[in-house]
Amino acid sequence: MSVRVQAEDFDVAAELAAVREAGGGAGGIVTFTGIVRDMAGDRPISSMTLEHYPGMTVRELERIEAEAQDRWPLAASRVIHRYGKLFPGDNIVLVITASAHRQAAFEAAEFLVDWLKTRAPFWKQEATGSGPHWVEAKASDDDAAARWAASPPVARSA
Amino acid sequence: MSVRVQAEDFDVAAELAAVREAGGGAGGIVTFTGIVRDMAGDRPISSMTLEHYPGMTVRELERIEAEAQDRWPLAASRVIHRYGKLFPGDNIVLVITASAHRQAAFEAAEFLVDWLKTRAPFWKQEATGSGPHWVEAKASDDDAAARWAASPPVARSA
Amino acid sequence: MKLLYFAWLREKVGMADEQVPLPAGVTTVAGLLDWLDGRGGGHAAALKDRSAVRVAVNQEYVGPDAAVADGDEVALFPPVTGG
Amino acid sequence: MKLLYFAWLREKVGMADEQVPLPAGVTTVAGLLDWLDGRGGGHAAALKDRSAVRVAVNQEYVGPDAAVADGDEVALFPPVTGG
Repeated sequence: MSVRVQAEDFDVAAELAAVREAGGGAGGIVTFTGIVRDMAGDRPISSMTLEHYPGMTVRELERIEAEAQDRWPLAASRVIHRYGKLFPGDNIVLVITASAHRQAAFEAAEFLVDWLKTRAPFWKQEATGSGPHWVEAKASDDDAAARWAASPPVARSA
Repeated sequence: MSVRVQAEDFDVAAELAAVREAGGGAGGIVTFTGIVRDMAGDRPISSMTLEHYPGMTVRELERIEAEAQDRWPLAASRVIHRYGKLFPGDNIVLVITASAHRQAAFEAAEFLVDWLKTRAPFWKQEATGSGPHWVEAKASDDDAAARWAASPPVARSA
Repeated sequence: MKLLYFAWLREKVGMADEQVPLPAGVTTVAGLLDWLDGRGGGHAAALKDRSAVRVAVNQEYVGPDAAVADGDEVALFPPVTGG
Repeated sequence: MKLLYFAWLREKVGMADEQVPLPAGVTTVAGLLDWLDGRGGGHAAALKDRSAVRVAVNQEYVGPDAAVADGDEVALFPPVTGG
């Protein structure tokens, strides 16, 4: 129920505490933290710059989160995505889902990450020894996102 | 690569930082926090007592974690389970998985939680207005765990 | 051998653990459960629904056909509910 | 209409955004891309592989047949790589 796009870092513990507070009696909380890697294939990365489409990103994130809320019984959720220049080990993205049903929390978190990767207007440029290059979109990310097109929400007990 | 069974609370942020440190270049970290609910069906819970089989629990947790390590390319993982008297909102269990492949991290975390629920020798007794009662195992938990019997590990790119 | 009981099995049996010599003729988990059942009282009450009883021998899950020997640690408990 | 370019499309076009009047005869996204391609230079270079170009009209993803009108904000960018 909360999305943010920001240049500054986020505090996973503080966000988790807030979701926990908002989630009331939720029995399970799933968190995904995406981190800047230090390698692109076999090339070391010195930094990464995330460009985004400011007018569209929050809007698209809100749409993705609303879709997750529709599909799964979530007590609370949170999506934070950073932009700007980041270094290996830095946080990029945070997704948190809270639900009385643990499988719903897991599925919704995975759905959110998959959709972020294929729908949210962000572009990564990695700086390596051979200069900056734009990261190419992966077919595997499209495949991952496509899983959700047909799959109905599952809500086993937590 | 680390399991603990303890009466005292755990600090999710500190554990996450430790896994992050141990995980090196892992691009994604998935965390599951299980929390004592305030309701059992329609009855409010005043407290819960987790009994366990001390000789067997750590051993079984280590086995479950080793199985996850075998199945998925994990850079680091952590499983912590509490026992003793807990109150609504208290932490019960923490599972953290770090991997270069986000789907591996998600699947391994879900696997660990499913197996904890069906293999780890813990028993919950809830204290409600109508007295203490032992929580019954759920067939849905067996179903959730059974999913992993046949399913090969997937390792799409993170 | 050492017998351990957990959760409602512990409550029904009325103790958390006991030391018993390997009963004559008992070689498997199923045989041990039959012998315990035959002791009546709390033991029989705890073993009334055998499908609700899980067994670990020396801290490993086993089925009814598993062997038991003197010196083993045999734990009886209901299906687990942790996590 | 306002045109926006992101990532390597921005670099190839050589600017982040521009204001253009709706070109005569252009009614769809495909028509707009054809017109931009026809301008040559950076625009043509950016649009060389049309399959690598994603389009949002007024901040909504659209396909090539979507309508464009004067006053629209049309963004061109490669497949996204966030998350």
